[in-house]
Parts: sequence; C-alpha cells; structure tokens
Amino acid sequence: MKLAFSDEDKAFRQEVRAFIAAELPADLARREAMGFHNGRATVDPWQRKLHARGWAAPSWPREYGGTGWSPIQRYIFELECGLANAPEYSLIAMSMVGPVICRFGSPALQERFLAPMLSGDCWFCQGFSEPQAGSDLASLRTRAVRDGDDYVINGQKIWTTDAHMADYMICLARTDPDAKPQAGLSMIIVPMDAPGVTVRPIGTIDGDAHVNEVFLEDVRVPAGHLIGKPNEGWTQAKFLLGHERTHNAYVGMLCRYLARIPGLIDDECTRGLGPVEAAEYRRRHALLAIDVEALQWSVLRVLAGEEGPRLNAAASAIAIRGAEYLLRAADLETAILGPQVIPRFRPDDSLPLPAGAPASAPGRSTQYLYWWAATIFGGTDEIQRNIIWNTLFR
Amino acid sequence: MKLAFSDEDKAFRQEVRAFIAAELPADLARREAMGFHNGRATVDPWQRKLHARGWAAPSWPREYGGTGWSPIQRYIFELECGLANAPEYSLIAMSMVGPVICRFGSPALQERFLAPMLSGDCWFCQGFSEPQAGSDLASLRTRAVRDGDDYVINGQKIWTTDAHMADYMICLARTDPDAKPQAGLSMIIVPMDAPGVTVRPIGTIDGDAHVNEVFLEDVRVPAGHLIGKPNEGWTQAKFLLGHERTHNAYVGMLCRYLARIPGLIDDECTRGLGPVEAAEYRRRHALLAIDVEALQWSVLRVLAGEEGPRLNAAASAIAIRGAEYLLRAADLETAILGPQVIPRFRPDDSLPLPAGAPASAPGRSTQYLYWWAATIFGGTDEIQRNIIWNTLFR
Amino acid sequence: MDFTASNEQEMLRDSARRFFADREGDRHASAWGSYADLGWLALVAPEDAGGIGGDIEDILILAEEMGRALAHEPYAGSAIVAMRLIDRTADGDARRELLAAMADGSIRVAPALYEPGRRYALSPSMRATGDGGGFRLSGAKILVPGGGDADRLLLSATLDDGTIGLFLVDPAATGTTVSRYATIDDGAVADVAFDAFIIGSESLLGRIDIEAIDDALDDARLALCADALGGLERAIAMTSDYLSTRSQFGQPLASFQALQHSLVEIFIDTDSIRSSLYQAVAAVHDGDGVARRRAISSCWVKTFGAAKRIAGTAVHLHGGIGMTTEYQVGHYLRRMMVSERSFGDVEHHLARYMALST
Amino acid sequence: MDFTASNEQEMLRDSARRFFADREGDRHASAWGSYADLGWLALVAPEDAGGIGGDIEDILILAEEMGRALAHEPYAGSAIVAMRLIDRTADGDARRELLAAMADGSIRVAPALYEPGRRYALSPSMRATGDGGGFRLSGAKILVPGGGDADRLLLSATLDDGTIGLFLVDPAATGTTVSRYATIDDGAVADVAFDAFIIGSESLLGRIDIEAIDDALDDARLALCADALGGLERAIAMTSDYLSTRSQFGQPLASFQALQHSLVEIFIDTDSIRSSLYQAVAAVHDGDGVARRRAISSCWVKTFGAAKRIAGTAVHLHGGIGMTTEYQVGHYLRRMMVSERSFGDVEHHLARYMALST
Repeated sequence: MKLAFSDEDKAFRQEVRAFIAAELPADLARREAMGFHNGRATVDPWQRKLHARGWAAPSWPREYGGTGWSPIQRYIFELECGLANAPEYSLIAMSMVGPVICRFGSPALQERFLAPMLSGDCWFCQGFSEPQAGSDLASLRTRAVRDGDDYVINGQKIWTTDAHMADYMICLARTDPDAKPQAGLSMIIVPMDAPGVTVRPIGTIDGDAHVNEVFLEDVRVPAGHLIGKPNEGWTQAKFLLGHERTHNAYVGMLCRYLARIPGLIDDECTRGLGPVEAAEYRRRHALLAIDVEALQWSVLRVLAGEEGPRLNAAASAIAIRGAEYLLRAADLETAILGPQVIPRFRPDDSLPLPAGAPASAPGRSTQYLYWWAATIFGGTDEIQRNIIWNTLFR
Repeated sequence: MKLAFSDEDKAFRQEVRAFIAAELPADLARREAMGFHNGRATVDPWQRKLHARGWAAPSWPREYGGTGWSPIQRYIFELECGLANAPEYSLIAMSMVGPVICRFGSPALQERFLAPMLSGDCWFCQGFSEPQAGSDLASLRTRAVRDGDDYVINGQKIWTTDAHMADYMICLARTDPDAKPQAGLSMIIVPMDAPGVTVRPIGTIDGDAHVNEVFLEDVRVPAGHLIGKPNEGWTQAKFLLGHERTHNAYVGMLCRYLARIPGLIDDECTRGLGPVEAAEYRRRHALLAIDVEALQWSVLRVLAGEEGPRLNAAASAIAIRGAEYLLRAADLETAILGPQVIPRFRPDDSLPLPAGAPASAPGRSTQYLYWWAATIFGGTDEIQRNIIWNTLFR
Repeated sequence: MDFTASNEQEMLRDSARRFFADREGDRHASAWGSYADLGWLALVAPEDAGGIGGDIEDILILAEEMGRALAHEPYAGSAIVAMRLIDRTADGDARRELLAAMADGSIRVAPALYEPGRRYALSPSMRATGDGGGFRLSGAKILVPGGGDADRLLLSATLDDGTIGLFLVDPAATGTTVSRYATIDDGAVADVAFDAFIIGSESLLGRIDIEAIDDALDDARLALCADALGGLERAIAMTSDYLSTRSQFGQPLASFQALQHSLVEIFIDTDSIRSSLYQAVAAVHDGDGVARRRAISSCWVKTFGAAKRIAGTAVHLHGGIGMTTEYQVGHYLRRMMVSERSFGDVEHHLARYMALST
Repeated sequence: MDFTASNEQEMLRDSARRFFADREGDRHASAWGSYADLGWLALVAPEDAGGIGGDIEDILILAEEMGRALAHEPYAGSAIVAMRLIDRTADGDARRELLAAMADGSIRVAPALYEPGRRYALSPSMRATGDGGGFRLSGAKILVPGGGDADRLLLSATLDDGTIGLFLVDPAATGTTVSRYATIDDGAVADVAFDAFIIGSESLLGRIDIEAIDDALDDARLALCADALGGLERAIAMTSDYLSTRSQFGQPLASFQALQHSLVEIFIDTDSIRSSLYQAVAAVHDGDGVARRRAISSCWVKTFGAAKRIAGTAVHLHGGIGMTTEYQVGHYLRRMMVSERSFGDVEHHLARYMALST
C-alpha cells in the first residue's frame, strides 16, 4: 500500500498542464467556463491540437491511435482539462463509441471510422434511450430488420445528446424480436443524413440546446454497419457504459468549480455581498472541497482496481455523489451571484449583458438547472442505490 | 381564516406562566433541564401543585377531573411547561391511560383509578410492544385466558417506559387466539406487584434508566380489570395512540432547547469557543428556530382540525420532524459544549463535576443519544412515511 | 384561531383557479387588464382610495393560485410593492388618484429599487439633484419587474440633502433608456438608465426612509412565499400523478418505496412552508414591527431554503421528461430560482432574522 | 499509487482482528501489556530508540481494528501522541531510554495537554515557575486519556520566559490530585490538578512550540479517523445482518427499499471516509507541512462531520434493540461522540482547513 502519486505521474501532470497552457485557445476556455453547450466549430480546433499531439483519444488502446495511458494518467489528464476549462471533446465518440468499435468492430468499420473520429471529422451520438424505456434498456422497441444487404430500422430515440450535430448515431435496436428482452439487441451505426432520420430538438429547462428526439422511419443502412455479431448489443452496451465508470464523478468539472468560487466571492464582496454572507459561502466552499477531495480518491480507488468485486457498487456511489456535488457547486455559485443570475443569457454571448450582470454571470443558472439531469441520466440515483444494495448487501 | 391567538388565549398563557413561576420548585426545574429521567419522588410535588390548581389532567374530559381546555389551551400549557423546565408528569397515565379509562372503562374502574391518578398516587406504564412485534401490534403474542373471575396472563413486554416505578400496567393481550390478528386483543390493567410480574431494566446507550422488559408468568388479575368489552383492545389502542397526535412534535422540549442555546454559546465564548465557531452555532440555532416556528404552526393546524381527512398524515409528519429537530437541537448543544460533554454524568447529580465541566454539561450527551430513540418509538420514521404515502398519495 | 377559509375566500380561490385554467394555453399574453377586472388590483389598494383593502390572507390566497398557474404578471411588484410604497409616501389627492388608477388598471406602475452591483441594498446610489424647479436624475435601476410594460416607474433616489425621495417617472420620456429582457423563468424585467434626465418637481411623490421601503416589500415577500407554496403543491400533485401512471421494470413507479418516501419528504417540507406562512400572517396581525419583520424573514428562509430542492426533486422523480420545457414541472424549479432572489435571498433574510432576534 | 495491502499489512490486520476476537468477552480489562507484546507500541516508536518506526498506513490498519473492536486502550494518546511529543522534545539517552521503555510497555505515559475552560487550546495556562534547581507546577489538566492508569504524565506548561516546556511527572507524587472518571463510551480519563507541586529539573524533557504540539497530534487524529472508519464499517455490517434476519409485517426488513437505501447511503458515506483517509495519508507522504495539516483537517471534517449520523442511522435501522447497551451497534455511536471532540472538533478543524487554504 503506497498512497501517493509517483514521480512519473507528477511529471505527466506538468506535461499536460504545459500543453494546455500553450495550446488551449483563450476564447474557447472562456466559453467553456460559462458552461453552455459549445458547438463543433468552437471545440474542433482543440481536438485538432490534441490530435497533433497524439492525445486525441485517452481511452482508446494505443494500437488504434489512443494514448495508451494508464488509468491514473487518464485521470490526471481529465482533471487538468477540467481545471483549465478545456472542453471534453465529443464525449460519446471518444469515450464510448470509439472503444466499442476498437473492441467489437470489424476491421472495415475500424478502418472507416476511427481515423476520422480522431481528427474531429466524425461525431457520434448515442441512440439508446427510448420514450418507454428510461433507465430500462431491456424494454427497447426500436427494430432493425435484415432486408438483403441492409438493415431497415424503425423506432424512436429520445434524450439523444448532440444528435443535432452528429454525423452518426450508434443505435441500439432489436434484431431478434423473439429472443428474451436483453438477448435480441444489436448495435448499428446509422448515418444521421440517411433518409428517414428526423431530429427534433427537445427544449430543456436550463434553456440550453443539447438533447433531441430522433425518429427513425424505414431507415436503410448497410448490414456492414452492424458492430460485431447480431444480437450481441447487450454485451456491447454494457461494455460501453462500463468503459467510463468514473466519468460520472465529474471530478474535472468539480475542481473547475472549486477553483473558481473563491474569486467569485471576492468579486461579489465589491458588489454588495456582505461579510457574513461571504463567510457562509466560503464555509460551503470549504465543505464542498473536503467532499470533493474524498471523491477524487474514491475515483482513484476505482481506477486502480482497488475495489475488486465491489467495482459496480463503487462506480454507482461516485455517480450519486458526483451529481450531488455538482448541484451543490452550481447552487453555491448562483447563491454567490444572487440576483445577477436571473436574466436568461444566451449561449451566443454576442448579446450585451444586462446592466446588473457581471461577466461571471452567464451560464450559472443554466448549469445549475442542467445538473438536475445528472441525477437522472446514466441511471437515476435510485437505480444506483439499487445496484449498490444488490452488489453488496443482498 | 383568522391566524392569530385570541385575547383569551393570550390571557391564558399569562395565567399559566404566572402559575409556573410561582409554584414550580427551582431544584425540580434545574434537574428537569439537565434532561435525565426523574423519579416519582422528584416530580410528585409538582403534580400535587397542579392537582390543587385543578390542572392535573389537561387531556381528560372535565367531568372526570380534567381541565376541559381547548386543544389550543392544552398546546399553550404544554409549551409553557416546556419553556419553564416543568416536567411532563406521568405521561402515560395522564395522556394515554386516563383518556382510555374515561372513554371505555366501567364506572367501577373509573371510580377506582381516576382520582389516584390525578393526585399522583397511581402511576401507569404501557405494555404494548413485544420482542417480536416492534411497530407491528397485530403480531402481539401475550395471552390472557379467562379462568373463573380472573384473567391469567402470560407473555413478555419490552421497551416499557417507567415499568420500574409504575403501580399498574395497561396491558394489551390476546384474548381470542382464533380471531384475526387485530380482532382478538383486549386491554387489561395489571398491578405491577402481582405475583408473576418481573421487571428487568434495559440498559440503553444514553446511560439513563427508563425502559424495561416485563415478564408475565401466570399473572392472575380480576376480570373486572378488563377495560371495556373483550376483544375491543385494537380500537382502544388506536384511540389511545391517536389521543396525543401532536405530542411527538415535542414543541415544548424544542422551545426549551431554543431558549437555552444562545446563553450556552455566550458562556462557551468565555471558555475558549472562537468567534467563527460561535457564529456558526448561532446560525444553526436560527435555522432550527425557523424550522420550529413552522412546526409549531403545523401542530396548531392539527389541533384546530384544519387538516380534516389528512389528520393521520399531518400527525406523522410532525412526528418525523419533531424527532429530527430534537436531534439537531441536542447535537447543537453538545457541539457548543465541545469536550465538556465527554464525561459520563450521573442522573444523581450529587457527584462532583469533573474539573472541565460546567454546570450546563450534565445530561447533554445523554439527551442527544436518547433522541435517536425518538426516531424509533411510536412508529419509526419509515412507518410514518408509509402512513403519509398511504393516506395522501396511494 | 381559525384555519378555515371563509366563503368569500373560497370564492376568491375558485375564481382565480378558474381564470388561470381558462387561459392555460395563452399564458404569455398580458392579463393585467383581467387582474383589474377581477378586482385583484383593488384588493391591494386601501379603501380610502377606492380599493378593497383586503386582508393579507386574501392576497396570499391569490398569490398561491398565481404560483400554481405560473402566472407571469408582476403582481408582487406592480400591485403590492408599488401600492404599498405610494400609500406610505404620497399625499392627498395625488395619492388617492394614483392608487385608484392603479387599482382599476388604467395606470401600471413598476417599482425600480435595485441598482447594478448593489445586490439587495435599498439605499439608492442614484442621485436626484435639484435643478431649477425640478430634478436631474442620474444612474440606473435594474431587474425592474414588468419594467418594459409599465406606464410609470416608481423609483428611489437620493436627494441633495441625503434623504431618499420616491419619484414617479415616464419610462418613455427622452433621457431614459429601457432595456427589456427575459428572465430564466420566462418573466420579463427591464434595466433602466437615466442620463441627466430632467423631471419636474411633481414627480417627487414624497420622502421615505429605508426601513419604510423594506416594510413595503414585506407583503410582497409573503406573496412570493405563497406563490412558491402554490407552485410546489402543484408540482407534488403532478409528481404523484406521474408516479401512478408510469411503469418501469414492469412495475408502476408508485410501487417503489424509495420513490414514495422521496415524495413524502417533499410533501412534508412543502406543508411546513404553509405552516411557516401562517406564523408570518399571525405576526402581521399582531402588529409588533420587529416581530413581524422577523416572522416574515423566518418564512422566507423556510420557503426558499427548501423550494429549489423540493421542485428539483419533483423534476428528478419525473426522470427525463421533468427536464423538458414542454412539461410543466420543471418550470416550477426555474420560478423558485427567480423568486428566491427577488427581494433578498435566503442568506439576506437569515441575517435579518438573526439581527432581529437579539 | 498502490492500494493493495502488503503481506505484512495483511498479517498485522489479521493478528489484530484475531486478538480482539479472542478477548471479546473481556473487553474492559487492560490490554496494554498485550499491545506491547504484539509490537503495536514499538510500531509507533522510532527505529533509533528500539522501535519499528512503522508507516502511517500500518498504524492506521491497527487503529481501524481497534475501532471495530471498540478497544478502550488509549492508543492514540499514550502511544502516538506521547511518543511523537517525546521524540520531538527529549534528547540523547533520556529520549532513547524513555521511548524504548514506552515501546516495551514498561512505562505508560499519558499526554496531559488540555485544561479546564480552554476547549482545544494548546497554549498552556499552567505555569512551571522556576524554584531553586527545579520547578513549581500550578494548574490543572483535564480529560487525560488513560490518565488514571499511567505511570507518568506528559504535560505542557508555560515557563518563566514564556516558552512552553514539556514535563514528565509522576501522578502518584504528593501535590498531584488525580480524579479518574468514565466517559460516555466506557473509556477512562482523568483530571489532574497540581497545587504548587515541586519537581526537579530533570522532569523538563525540553521545550516545544504550539505548532509542534499540534503536529504531534496529527498522526493521532488520523488514527482516530481510522478508528471511526473501522467502527462504522462494522456497524454497517451488523445492520446489514440484522435487516436480513429480522422480519416485520410478515416480510424481512431487508426487502423494504427505504431501508435498503438508508443503509446504502451510510455505506457511501463510510466508504468516502476511507477515501478521505487515503488522501490524508498521501499528503503525509508528500512532506509539505501546510498541505499535510490541511489534508488531515479535511479528513477529520469528512469523518466526524458524518460519523454520528452514520452510527445513529445504524442504531435507527435496528429499532429499539439498537438503543440497548447489550447490543454492540449503539456503542459505536457513543464512541463517535467522544472521538469527534478528542483533538479538536469538526468546527475547529474546518477553521484550520480554511486558514490553511488561503
């Protein structure tokens, strides 16, 4: 038992930090810090820098163009990106779809998709959720029927992040209607410009635009777009969802909040925030920092495999706390800023700020509202608690 | 809708306050404030004063020697007693058993028991809970078998508050073993000195002595000790438990804590408590006071019958919050006193205090630990939540 | 002590509920004229100015329904705050005529009290410098509720002698810049800037001190608490319905004890807000100024210390659908975020409560 | 980064667990001699004084087992604090001999640092006035862990020149009054009063500043956190067992989702304490004094900010039986109450954390 970062880890952290400091465009960092959902045009330049450095895909195997980093190195990279307001580039493609194609895809699929994903020329969205199947993938209804050399897909997906700007969807569809609910699923790559694909944005209460409904009507895709073998979609989906077990801890985002909040408090003290209130907000910041310090080590324990058979439970635990702490962080920021977060700011920050709003205000309410979704997606808190109970105590 | 205390209510409050100020023995108040469980010898003088004033039984009908007060007057009385560190006299006899005897008991039973209860010469304990039936009275196993002019009782009761100093137990026992679980119960008065009754104190983690196991082995009591008709025990028990729906809000005790805490903080500031910590404790006190102000009006709403059909749900809600707030209040007191609450103080305060302990320290840890029991007895928080769900949302 | 609504109060509640139900599809059109027609503006106005001078209970019954219905009219600002301020400050015929015109809806007045970078401070840094017979106004007011739609602005400014004057000005006049914008809960506010704007002496309604301004806000604060209460009760009812109708893993959501208990928890919290509102109303009737202010801050802390968590839990219990703008429950969460920082926030009122407790 | 216990560490844990299991029925008899025999005292002593100079990880593994077993020996005080203080303060042969005697159990030393009415202040108001060749001690120390059973007291006193001296005194000598009493968790402490007690100059081990005293407490603080962690993990395991075996309303308690989720919640909190302990250990290894102190206070706040609630929930989930002294789970709650205020409480450490964060 040796609980310390190695010298190599520390050197790696410095290397990442130096790279980000040199290469991250200042305006991108500013927009990322606001917290609105940025479009491809905004974040693509960063992906190209990462690609040039060989760091485009931290979670892919090295032989497919990934970095080959250890889990601890990936953790450090993610944390430093979070702290420096560097965006997570195309999370679904890089952290979920990519590893699935590397692991299960045919050489032809790998040839076709992996390189463009690395260079930022190919975005994916993830077509899992459906209107009648929130956290319950076994009840998916979208069907893919083999017809000659094609699959013909019919169905509806919902909560599809980035569908409006993705090139492809990785679609979980039922290919064997007679099999048991989990056995008849397959994963198929669907071009978003295929005839029969309709994307309808879903307005969400945070006022940002990021999730969609996707309607699939007689969508025809070549059979070669099937990943792996027919009806192994459940296995692939579990691999995909399990691949980023620690992502839902959001430690990068949390550290970004923690780093920013003391300055916000100081600023607001010059704009009417009283010393008693400021002391209370500093106290809340410290309590959150203490919780996040523990959360970071919970993540490290999972990454280092310390948890052993308890891995599922540990991953659920950090997802629950990650969402909870994000809400606390965002709530604290909006409390510090007080009435200044009332205006509806636009993701397009070309509009002038209202007279009462400092540059730190835009995005703060949006993020607070959005993090309520973090208690839902990827399995609600209640489902995570069920997982923990079943894994450890039943 | 008129949300204010009437002039009569205000005058009544002054009258109660004046009576307590004149009559409550100072040493009794001091001991009561410590929070240990006081014995009969300590509290009997207070009951005699109340009896002399005609205030011995606030919750009995006037024709049986009760006060005939309105629910609001009873509330005011309880609150003022709480604030002034006046003890609750023999709660089980006065608030539960008495009303049951008034309502269901034969004239002979009323004749025999009510007057001695008023004068403090007859204490009751309540024999409901059993080892295999915590919050689930339907599964009680104690049996009472009619044998000539007697009932012969066998069984075991647990968590019996005051059994060690009571004259009688009101015992819920199964008189018809063939009836449905709830239908075959009866309530029988058992003299604690009857042969076959054994009382064994249960040590509890708070270090105080108040609950017991009671073993009943071939205990023979006259059939006239049956309250009401055979097998109507379930109805009587519901009447009894429903009679003091607002008692578990503990507003008197909570107001006592709230009144005391600012002085504790001031005192500790002279004994090393820093200004930052003191400010935090004052803040917690204010937040608790705000919660208790609302709780008091929740109680008033129940007392005034505003809740209508939601009465059960409202009673459960105030029980949940009452226990929660007691724990917060007691936790706050122990936090303020810091290391000074570590010693095990004795209920018998004749022992000298340790050098580090101020007079305010004894009883503080004991009460904190004891209030965890408030989340259990009278139905756990979980059972209360089930009641609310079933009443309002199912 | 009487907790039962009178017949008149029941009628008021029913008519409000019916009114909002009827215009459900048309929620964003202005209803100020209807508010006047229904007597809801007169309810706030004093009797000697043609108003009804309604009890605080009546006003809160209305506010509760406005919250349930997510009404966007600036009732707390343009009815309660504006009328209370004018009632205390203006005199004689000017007072009576203005209040009567506000009560019948012919003049809509928006209170402009807050300034950029000054959080909840009520002491105006805006100056009204004597200029000939009138005044020269310089400075800005922000987050004026309904400020883009009002006929007049009621604003506070510091006079040359250091006292505070309350002015009634026309936002359409030259020298004022009104910037209207939306709030996150679909409400409309405005920032207003004055650049050496010249007004006549008749614009000065009277002088007022900060404590009196704060007192004028207090009824509006209770109205926002009642508004939140109405919204939260509705959000809970929607959630209860949703849990009963929706299934997952082959079982109705309502059959899961964890979800039952979550809903019960926010029910208890919401019902406690009603109790807190009642204690504040009792303090209003009791007449002691310190006790009243303390009780209102108590209610504010109780309400908005819990409101976002309650509404957010209702969203959470709905799952994804709760996050969408097409579904109503998430709108309550946004509304709580705005209300809780409208006349001071939780920390502001906790500090006021503590200061008044010693 | 390596989270796996070494073979030696596994053996240490196993032997401790076995030791405490064997003496389960005899928990209140003193086991200090056995601690010495098992090498647990030497583990804390530096190598150059015949000790093992164990890693902090090893000490915490032991402390965890002591917490699980509700051991009453004052290990944090008489082993960790006393040895760390002596190691830093005494010199030469005196230091080596004393530490060696403590490591083999032949001398038991209780640290006496806290004073009446001074909460967690480490600056002694007790005076050691020069008197001939020696000193005259006046004042009192309180809550000395194991102070009634120790061979020597290690106490801090202010010297004539204002610096702080660390003294080793015999509690049995004339002029000292030792009052032994029980704590709420069945531990034994003592108050010690000195009335113009005369001691020789050899009693002064050396001088020390407040920061160094505080640093000497830090390993003991981590030990108390580990002790709490071990106890809480055991309380959760007991609760899980209880829920599986006990039925109510005809169903096993473990089948109720609300109870499942309560247990899961305290499991998550307890497991987070382990993570927090690990971050503190990493900071100890890292060597930066400010970061170390900050990380230890972070761990303390994390541990004792949650410990009572976790243990109390375990009691609650047991129902009435959890409140009884015959059953073990409630003892953990009492132990948390004592530990959390042993070397500073949550607010004390939050203040230290914040002061070190700026």
